[in-house]
Parts: sequence; C-alpha cells; structure tokens
Amino acid sequence: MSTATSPERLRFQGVCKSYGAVRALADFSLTLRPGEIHALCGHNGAGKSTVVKILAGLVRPDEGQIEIDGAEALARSPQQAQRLGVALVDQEISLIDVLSVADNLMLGSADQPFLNRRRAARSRARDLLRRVGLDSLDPARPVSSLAMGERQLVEIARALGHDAGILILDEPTATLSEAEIGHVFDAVRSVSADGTAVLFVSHRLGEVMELCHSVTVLRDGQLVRTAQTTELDRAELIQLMLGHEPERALRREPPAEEGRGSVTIRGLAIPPRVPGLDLDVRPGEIVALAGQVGCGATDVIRALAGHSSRASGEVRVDGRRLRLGSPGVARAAGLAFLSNDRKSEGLFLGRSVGDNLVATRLKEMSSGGLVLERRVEPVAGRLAASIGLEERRRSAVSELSGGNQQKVFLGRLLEQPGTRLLLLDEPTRGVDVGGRADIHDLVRSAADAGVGVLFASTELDEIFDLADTIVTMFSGRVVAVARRTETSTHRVVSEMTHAPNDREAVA
Amino acid sequence: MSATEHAVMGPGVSRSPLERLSRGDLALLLGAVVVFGVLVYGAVSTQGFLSYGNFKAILASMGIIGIVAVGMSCITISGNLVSVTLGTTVVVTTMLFLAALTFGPVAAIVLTILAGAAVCALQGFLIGGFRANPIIVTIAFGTLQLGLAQRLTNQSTVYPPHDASFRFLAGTVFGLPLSIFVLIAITLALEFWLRRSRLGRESYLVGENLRAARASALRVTPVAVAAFALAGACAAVAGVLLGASQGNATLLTSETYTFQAIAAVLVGGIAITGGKGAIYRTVLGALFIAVVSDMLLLRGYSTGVQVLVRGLVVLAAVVIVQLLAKERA
Amino acid sequence: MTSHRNSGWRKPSLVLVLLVSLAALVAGCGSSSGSSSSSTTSSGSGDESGSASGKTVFLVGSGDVGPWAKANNHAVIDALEAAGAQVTYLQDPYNTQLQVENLNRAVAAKPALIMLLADEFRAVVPALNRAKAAGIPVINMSEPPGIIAPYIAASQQANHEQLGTFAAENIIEGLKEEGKTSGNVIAITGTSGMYQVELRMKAFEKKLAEVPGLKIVAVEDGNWDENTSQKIAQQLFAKYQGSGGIQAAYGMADNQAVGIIQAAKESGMPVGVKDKGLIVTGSNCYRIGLESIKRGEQFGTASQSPVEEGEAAGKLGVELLEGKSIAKEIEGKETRITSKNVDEWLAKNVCP
Amino acid sequence: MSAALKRLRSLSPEVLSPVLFLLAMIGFFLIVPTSQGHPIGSYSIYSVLQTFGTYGLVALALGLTMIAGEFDLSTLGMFALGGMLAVKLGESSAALGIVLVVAIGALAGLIQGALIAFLRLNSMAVTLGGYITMIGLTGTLGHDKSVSYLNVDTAIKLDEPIAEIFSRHSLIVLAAFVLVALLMGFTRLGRAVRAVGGDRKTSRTVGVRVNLVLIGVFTLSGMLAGLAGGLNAYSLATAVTNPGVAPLVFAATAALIGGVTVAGGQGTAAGIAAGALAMSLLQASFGILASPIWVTEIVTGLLLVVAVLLTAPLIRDRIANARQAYESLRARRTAGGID
Repeated sequence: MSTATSPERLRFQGVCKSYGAVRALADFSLTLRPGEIHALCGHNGAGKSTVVKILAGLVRPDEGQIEIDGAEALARSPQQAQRLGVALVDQEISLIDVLSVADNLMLGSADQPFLNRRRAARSRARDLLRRVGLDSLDPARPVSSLAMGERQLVEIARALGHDAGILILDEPTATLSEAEIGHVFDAVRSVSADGTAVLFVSHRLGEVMELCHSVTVLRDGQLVRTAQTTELDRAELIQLMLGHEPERALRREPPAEEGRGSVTIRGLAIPPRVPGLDLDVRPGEIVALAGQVGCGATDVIRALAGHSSRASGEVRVDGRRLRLGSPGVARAAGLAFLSNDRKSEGLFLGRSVGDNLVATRLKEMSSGGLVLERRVEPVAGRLAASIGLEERRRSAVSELSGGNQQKVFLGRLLEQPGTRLLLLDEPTRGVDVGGRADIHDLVRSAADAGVGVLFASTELDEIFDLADTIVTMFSGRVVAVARRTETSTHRVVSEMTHAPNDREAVA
Repeated sequence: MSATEHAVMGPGVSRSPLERLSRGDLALLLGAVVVFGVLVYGAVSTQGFLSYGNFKAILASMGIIGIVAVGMSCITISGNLVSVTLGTTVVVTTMLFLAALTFGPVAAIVLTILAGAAVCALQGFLIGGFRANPIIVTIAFGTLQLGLAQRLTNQSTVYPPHDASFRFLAGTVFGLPLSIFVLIAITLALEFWLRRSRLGRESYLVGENLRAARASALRVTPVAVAAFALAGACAAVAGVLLGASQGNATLLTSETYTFQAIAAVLVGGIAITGGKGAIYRTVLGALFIAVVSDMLLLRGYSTGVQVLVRGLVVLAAVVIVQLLAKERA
Repeated sequence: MTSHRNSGWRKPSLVLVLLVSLAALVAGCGSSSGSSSSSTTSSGSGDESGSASGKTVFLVGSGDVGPWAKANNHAVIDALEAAGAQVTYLQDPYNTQLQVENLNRAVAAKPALIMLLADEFRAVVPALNRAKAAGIPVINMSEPPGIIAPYIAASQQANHEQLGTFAAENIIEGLKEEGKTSGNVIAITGTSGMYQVELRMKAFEKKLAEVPGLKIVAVEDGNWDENTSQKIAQQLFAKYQGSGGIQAAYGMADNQAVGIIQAAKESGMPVGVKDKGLIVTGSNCYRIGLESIKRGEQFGTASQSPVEEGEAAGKLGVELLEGKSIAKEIEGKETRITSKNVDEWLAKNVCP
Repeated sequence: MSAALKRLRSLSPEVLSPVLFLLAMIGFFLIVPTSQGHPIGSYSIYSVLQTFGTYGLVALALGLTMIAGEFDLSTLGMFALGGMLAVKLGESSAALGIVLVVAIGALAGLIQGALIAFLRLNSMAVTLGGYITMIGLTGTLGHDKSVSYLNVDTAIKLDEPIAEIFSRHSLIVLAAFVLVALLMGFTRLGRAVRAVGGDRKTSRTVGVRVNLVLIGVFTLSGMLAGLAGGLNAYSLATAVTNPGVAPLVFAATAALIGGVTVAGGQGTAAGIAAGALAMSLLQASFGILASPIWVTEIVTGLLLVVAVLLTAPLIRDRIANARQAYESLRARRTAGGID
C-alpha cells in the first residue's frame, strides 16, 4: 500500500492536554494517511484514550493543532466530529439493546431522513452488514439477541455508514472470539482499501502486528516512537511500551507456599466468556487476575461475589461449598466484594463516610433489631482512622475526591470478622497516585492479617505493586500462574496480549 | 419554609451552614425569606387567621393527612417512589374499623391496623422482591381493594354497631384533636425506627442506591416490605381516626387523601428518588399545606383553587429540591 | 444481563389461560349473586302480553351509596319484582361517567323498561336518545324531568320546591324560637349538577328572602355525603368565626344535616333551640335525622320518604309493563317534619 | 404446527403480549356473555369501540411516555382539564374547543417535558405536581361543580352510530391512533423515542437529541390526553371535576398488556391500541353481563398485577435464566443422543 505518497488525512501537531495537575498528553503529533491502518499502543494511562477523545470531540485539547484533510478541524461535540468525518467505535459497545439492528445503524446518523422508509433502511443495513461480514444477519433482529462479537461488528458497520474519512477503533476486539476478530479485520481492511484512515487502539500486540501498517507508541503521555510495523517485532514493541523497567522493591513478604487454600475454585464457568477456571487463594495471599478488558477477570470476580446468575462450578471456602448466584450467600461465606463501579454499585453517595463504612455490618451492631450506637461508634471511628478519613467521618461521601471515595468503599470491606477473601475489581480505577498507594497499603495490611485477596486489574503497575501471585488471563482462560518474584513485566505483558493460542501463533 | 431549608442536610451529615454558603444556598435562603414573608403577610391580612379557633382548625385538618403522609414518607425514603392509592387503604380501613367495632374498640383498632399493614406489605413484597414498578403495583392494589370493598359493602355506607363506644377517639385532648397527638407519636416512633433500627437504617441505604445495596447484600426485600407495611399501618390509623370522627364510611372520597399525602411528602423536601429526608419534614410539609389551604379558604377561595395552589407548591418543591441536589453534586 | 430480555415471555399464555378462567369465574359469581342481578333467562322484551311477568327491567342509578338511595332503589326493585319482572341493577356511586356507561349498557340489552335516577341530565341525553330510537321506554325518578322530558315515557318525582320551602320555613321558625330574625345561613347541597338541587335551592332562597335579616353566606356542594358535608361545615364555621358566625344551616338531606351538627359540636358550637345554638334543617328524611330532631339537635326536615317514592315509581313501572296508560308525571306529597310531628314519622318507619 | 410455534416463539414480547391478550379477550368477549345468554350483536361491538374511544387515547398518551422511559401521571389531570376546557371554550364551536384543548394540552406537556429534560427531574414527581395542578385548575374553572355542555346536539352527533359499530368519537380516536402509529413507525421519531427509553446514556453518546425527544413525547402526551378529555366531555355533554383514577387504571393496564414496559424502550402505538382494545373488550363483556362494578375492578386489578409482574426486571431475569438453562439442557441431551 502506497501510504507514504498520498496526502495527509489527519494531522496532530503538538497537542497537549492536562487534567488538573495530571499531564495526559504532551506535545503529541500524529499523521494518518488515507488507507492507512495505524495502531496506537501504550499502557493504561499512557494517553491513548485522550487522543481518541480529542478526535471524537469529547474532550478539547489545551494546545496544539489538528487538521483533517489539510483544514483546521477541532470538534467540539460528537456530532461535530461526525460531520468532520470522524467515526468512533468505542470499547464500550454503544448500541441500544431494545432497537433492531437496522434502527441502530440509522441512529445518530446526521443524514437520517425524517421518513423512516423501512425497506430502504433495511437494504442499507444489509449493505453495511455485508461489509463487516454479517451477510446473513437479519437487520430486523433486536440487538439484544446478538452475541457480543456481532454487536461489535454492527457497531463498526454503523461507523462505516457515516462515510467517515477517519475510523477510530478503540479496543474493538477485547470481547470477541477468534472468528469474529477475523471478520472485524476483514472489514477494517476493506474500509481502508476504500481510502478511510483507521486508527486502531489496542493492547493486543499480535493483532497490531498482523493488521496495522504503522504504529505509534505512547508512554506517560509522551510520544515514544512512530514506526512501520515491518520495522519492529513484538519484543521491541513491548520494550517501547514499558520503557526502562523500574526497580520494584518487595514490599511485603508473601505467605509461605504451603498451607491449604482458603478458597479453591474448580471448573468455574461463566457463560459466555469464561469456559472453566481453576484457582486457589491461600490465606494472606494477594492474587492478581491480570488481563486486558474483556479477558474474563471481572467476570470471575463478579461470579464469586454472587453477581452472576449463570455461573456454575465448584467453589469452596475453607472446604465448604459455596452456592453461586447470591450476593447474600457469598457475603455470609466471607467473600467481600469491591465492584469496579463505586458510584453505582458501591457507595451511598448521599450518606456520610461513617454510614458508608458500617453499611454492611449493621447486623453485628444491632441487638433486637436496633442498631446500638455504642457498637457503631468505635468501629466507624477505627475504620475511618484506618483509611485516614477520621476528620471527615460526618461528611457526605459525594463531597470526597475519587481516591477518598474508593478508600471508603474499600474500608467497608476491612476488618470484618469472618472475611476470608477480598474480591476487588479494578481496585484503583479512577484514583490518583497518592490514593492508589494508600489503597494498596490497605489491601496489604488486610492480607497481612490473614485474609486472601483476589483482584482483577488491567494495569501493570498495580499488578506488580500489589500481587504475590499473578494469574494472567486471555479470552476467558488462564494463560499462566506465577509468583511475582519469578516473572517479569515483559513476560506478563506478553501473556496478557498474546496467549499461546493467540492469532499470531496461528499465523 | 424551613422544610426545604434542611433539604441539603440529611441526618448524619453536618456542616456549619455559614462556612459553606454557596450561591444555591443563598438563593434558597432568599426563597425561604420570600415564602416566609408571604406567609406572614397572609397571616396578618387574612381575617380570622390569627385566632386560637383557626389554629385548632388547621391542626385538625392536618392531623389525618399528616398521619397518612408520614407513612408515605417511609415508602419514599426507602426508594419506592410513592403509593398512589394509599388513600384507598385509608377509606377501606375506615370501613373495616367501623364494621369490626362489634368486637370492641381495642380489637377493632388492632385488627384494622394489622389489615392495613398486611395489604400494603404484600405490595411491598412484590415491589421489593421482583422490582415491579411501585406506581403500577399500587394502582392495581388500589383497584383490588376498592373492588373488594364494593363487594363486601354492596357499595353502601358502613355504619358501626349501635352500641359501639368509639367516639372517644374523635375527642380532644387539651382542647386539641386527638389526631394531632397520634401524629406526633407516630412521627417520633418512625424517626426512631429510621435512625435507630437496623431495618430503618438499611432503608435509607437501599433508597439511596439500590444497586449498591444489592451488591452489598443488604436486605432489599424486607426493607420494601417494612416500608409499605408501616405506610399501611399509618393509613389504617388514619382510617380508625376518620371512622371515629365520621361515624360512617363510604367509598366516595379516597383519592384526596393520597394526593394530599404525596403533596406533603414532596413539599417537605423529601427527594422522590429516595434515600434522603426525614419524617419530621413531611409533617412540616403537611403543616405548610394546611396553613396555605386554610388561608385560601378564609379568603374565600374554592376547593379548586386550594388544590391548584397545592399542585403549584408541589412543582416548586420538586424543582427546588432537585436544584439543591445539583448544587451539592 | 439484559441481553436476553426478549426471552421472558413464554409463560404468559399459561398465565393468560389462568387469568381468563379466573375472570370467567368472578364474572359468573358476580352475575349470579344477589337478588338484583339478571339471570340467564333470555330478555323478554318481545313479550306483548299485558303482564310484567318475565320482562326485563334495568334500574340505573347512583346505587346504594347512602341509606336514602338504598331504600329508594330497593323499594323500586321490590315493587317490580313483586310483579314478576326481572330487574338488573346498575350502580354508579355518583359517577357521571359510569352512569352514562351503565345507561348505554342498559340500552344495549334492549330491556322492556329502564328506570333512571339521573346524576346529571345533560350527560344522559345522548344515551336516552338512543333508547328512544330503540323504542325502550324510560321512567325518570325522583326529580322533574326538565330537559330530558322529550326522551322519557313517564316521571315520578318529589315536589322539590316544596322541600326547599319547608327547609327555609324550618330555619325561620327555629330562629324565631330563639328570638332571632337575622343571621348568617349556610347551605350544603346534594350533587350540584342535579336538577332537584337547583329546584330546592331556588325555593329555599325564595322563602328565606321573606325574612330580610337572614343572609345566605355560602352554598357548597356536599355531594349528598355526610362526611363531605361535615368537612365543608367545619371549614365554613372556621371561616365565619370572625365575622358574626353561622346561625343556621341547611343540609339538603338529613345525613348531611347530621354531618353539619357533628362539625358544629367538634368546633364547640351550641346546637339546637334549647341551647340557643345553631339551627339545622334537612330536607329529606333519614332515621338519623328524625332521631336528631327528637333529641332537639336538628330542628326539622321534610318528608320525601324514599320508600314511598320508590313504591310509587315501581308501581308506575309495573303499570307501564302491563301496557296500561299511565300519567306522564306523578308528584309526591311532602310533609314538613319538626319536633311536633317527629314521633308520628318515626312510627311510620318510612325513613331509612 | 411446530413451525407456527417456532414463529410465535420468535416474536418479540412487545408483539407477543398484545396479540395474546387481544386474542384472549376476543375469546372472552365472544364466549362468556353468549354462554350466559347475552349474544353479541353489532351494538356490543359499538360499545367496545365507545369504551376504546373514551380511554384509548389516555392509554396512548401514558404508553408513549412509558416507551420513552418515563411515566406521565398528569395524563389523568389533562383528561379532566381537557374536558373542562372543551366545555368552557367550545361553547360556540366544538371543533374550536377541541383545537384549543389540544393546544393547551401541548403547552402543559411542553412545560413538564422541559422541566424533566433540562433539570433532569424525576418525571413521576413533576407529573404528580402537574396532575394536582391540573385537577385544581379543573375545579377552579368549574367552581368545583361539574359543568354542562349546552350543545347537546354535539353530544348526540358525536356518539351516533356510523356503520352500526363506529361513532364519530371512536373514529376520531382511531384516526389519532393511526396518526401516532404512522409517526412512530414511519418517521425517525419512533426510533428516537425508543432509543431514549431503551438506553438514555448511549442515546446521548450516539447523538440522539434526548432532551428534544423527551419534550416532544410529553407534548404529544399532553395533546392526546387533552383530546381524550375534550371528546369525552362532549360525549357526556358534561365536564366532571375529578374523573378518579379509573382512566389511569385502564391506561396503565392497556399499555402494559400492549407490550410496553416500565423500564422503557419497548412498545408500539399499535401494541397500545391492541392493549386498549383488549381492555375495552373486557369491560364491555362485563357490561353485557351487567356485572356489578366490583367484578370489573377486581378483574382489572388482577390483570394489572399480572401484567406488571410479567414485566418486572427480576421476574424477567428469572424466566430468561430458566429458559436458558432449559435450552442448554436440551442441547446437551441432543448432543448426548448423537453420541
């Protein structure tokens, strides 16, 4: 493909963006040519999503120039971005479940006619679906009846329908099966052959190497390198993403290898993503489920906490079999759960810090149905002190920063009598650096007290800071289990992005 | 309107009002001053308003509505919106009470309250247990209660047995109607329940964030059942007092209680989305509405105008509460 | 979790079957219970013979909401059923909408006769028009036919002017006994859309105007209901407390008068001539009203006995069914009742 | 047979529910009264359509807001206010009265919709305030009394049978239904309303103008409820001050059995029409049987309980899970059979 000679479709020049004191993107430059498939790589927090958001009109840059087809083009809204010819396929699927495929394909399109001529809409839908390899999908079917992969393809089809000059794919394959990924790639290739520039954001380096012509690597908001994929191999790419590997001090002594697992999991199946999983967590051990979005780690955590009605398999806590599917049962068995969405599934934002900290243990504090203040006070005080928020005990949680909110959420799980295992899903999502260290300390001290910890994370730093044992997952399967001291970031990234049965191994 | 003034502060959240006076708070303060001014002007200029007799009349008119509204607040706080047919329960329990007087007043009171609690607890079970929509479930049960009552009474007026002694319930204590004292007692009891009991505390949490409550394995269904049962019990108490004061019962007047009670809850500044507010605020809301209605009445405005003003007050309260919540976020 | 929303609807068919069978059961029970419901015999409207036996009659009215209406309706039903007619009784608790629906139902059933106690004359005109087109005779009850006169076969009515006049006479007389010739009067009426309410009030006002010192300060709709009337009275007492108070009150029916008395007591006002208190009158009789008169609380009322009226209406219906020629309008004979003749009326037992 | 069954199973609930309920009610209507000695005539069908005409548009108004994921209690108030306004404003010309009522309904809906959309207010709270205000306004205008419409001829004409089973009233209502169905089915509005009801956040991100849609839906709801009230008042030649909750009971049941869910995003105007027709058939059946009111009340109440439970999220989840388990079991069994 003669990408080098054609004019530029997109040009980022010296773009900067800061969120408060945090520099998300510094002096970033990028060019895309028509027909080019360009990968954007980097770890969580490297600045990829800021680039995507700026391009899609969701965020405005502080400095720098953006040109599309040679003209100054700064989108102030998603609609405006769409008019500029930018189409975004987000990692979170933004289709409306209750509508049909055809309706979803029409939705939000600026040029949809007032009259809804169903036949025309369907034939247009068929055209678009054909382009992503969904030839046999009936456009009248509701999206709710589609498999995840089909949804992703429909979403790409919608982006294609906008006749976009620039197509952004943000982690489009995270939730897809092999065959589905093949369809997506075919679709992307055919779009790019038509002259669309594609920005492909992915962690999956195998896919990057296979699909993309060129790649830009970001680290800590800085551009590291832009190169043709032919100039690099995967090991180099990983090296670029990681940079110089920092020395990691061993912050705590992991528990002895021996000892019976306090929690044993055998054949845990969670349709549709996790076919079957075995895992042990010993008392005092911190186990990371490391993997990219959609690898199944979150599903495992949620299923253990009783939040999946379709999970099956054998889970034993201290030898006693746990009935899956009920949060109450899981809680009673000593499994304490921290959801990755503290606002909607964790905190009672309008209530005070103290109220939130004792919310789940009112039972122990009551007698005859009445809550005894003399039992509440010391516990709330101690917990608030342990998370460093003693002074704000009476403040509403909504008034706290994200980091402090997360501490309150975590604090609720601590020091509960009978807790055997902490189940943490992305324990530091949306938390600043200081808060993150505090939270990690809290988790460690809980482990030191003999509680097992199982956490899901997509962030390397967190995984290596916190875990004693690292379980890497890919596509719902465990890739490897290793002591932190016996593995390396390089290896873990390799495992997270490239399972033994990854596409490249096949290719 | 001190009711909405407190809207910013739920129980357990305290802060010095002066140190955090935002623009929204100032606007609210200004609004409160205006409302207060209008009330004072109305009180002074309305003939017959400032009298002991009228004071008693206001209290008498808010007693029964207040009791229903206080029960309604439990439903709202626990995150189950409102019951749009609690008034039907009031009327039906009035009938039940009068009919049950054959067993003596004490037995009749107990039976009535149990029945009111039970019929609402069932609604709470369907709502909490299956997340069925509260509005529609309560509409359905209102219809069922009405149908059942029509079946049992043949649509005629229910009279108590001739020898029944129950009029003492319609009497006065220290010159004030008994219903006011009952209202105060129930308010105190429910405040205690909400703040001190485990279920009460959990109902604030469930009301605040249902998903979080489920994720933290709080007792979602028992909370809904309890909230509705308490509301039903309050409605039944109102029914008993109504029966005592009327001495008969028909099915003619049921919605008025429901909507006056809801108005009191909303005017009291309790967010309809749940988790916030306190019972006493509903009483203030009921008082506010009673005072305004009384003024309009004394100034010769018709029932229609009173209802109209009540509706506008509810709309204003809803908007103000939301603006405050936004200001806080 | 929500990805399979559409799959949850396989059981409804079963539920539906259950529901329909339940509904059928309820409907079956409903139509077979009670003496007043229609039975399974086919409508006998085609029967030309000069007997009421076996013919179907629909009674459409406000229903058994109050004792007066209940006694009235049952007197009508008893009279018709005694002659062998099948009576279907469609009730509406003073709900105009429902009454029109009921009347339409009745017309649809093509009965031999419809007996109507209208809530609202204007609202029933279209339905009556249809009845007329279908050749179904309608007998109007209780009040003068007014605008529905062209649509009805006959009317049995009370003398409402007289009832209103009697009420005014009671008030004048009562106040006189207290030594008053002036004062504020309130009236709490029956459902305000009804023609009879208008007639009674007109006559009441006319009679009261004969004593210039008496002023009607408020007329409110009490919907024939004791509790509603009680509540309104309470508000009115509070309202006029500062401006001379209320000296006399007219509750259009005795139960309303009783409600007014109850409200007065709760407001701490004296009631009756004995205590030189509020003079209260009704204008159609209830047993509770008569008892109250006997106790000296209520000053008086007027007869309009529901039993007598109902019997008269029933008789009219039977005569029509028998093919006899009947009077177009029959008016009841009313009596003023005070403490002087109350015992006689209590003994007659024609007030419910 | 199995093919038909399969096809039935593949129908979405928003189609399945109204079809099943309508069929059941037609069956009920045809069988039960006849078996009790009350054969069905054209007049019976006329009265079904009359009931449909009285409350159908309230169901449509409420149903549309439910599809958009909201709940418009004020339809009940607008039904009353519409009647009162129509009687007051339409003294000289009924048509003028209807036009004015629809305009005022639109305004009332617009105000409420704007409050809900821009302030992100809970629609229950707003429309509750709206309902109380409207009932108050109705009482104020009518001086707390029902008001007669002097033009009785209009009333007679409006309900005059046309082609035996229709009347002007029911034809107007049917026309309004067709109009809304066309609007929902054949313009991009319908898609937008369902999108907003189905997933508001996603709708915003993909560029649906959510606020505009919400305001539009509430405006339309106000217009329809006002029209329903106006027509009803003309039919009765009377405006009543408070219609009670009967219209709401009818409307909510009709909408739910018509395939609309409280969660939003599902349902069609045609479905609501079918639901309203099913309810009308039921009520007419009881009318023909001359059942006492309590029978209708209890059956409607039970129907509503069943309908709301069938659409309750947890029950739906449970049914979906059971179904999934059953299907995987069956799949396993067939696989085993092949082995």
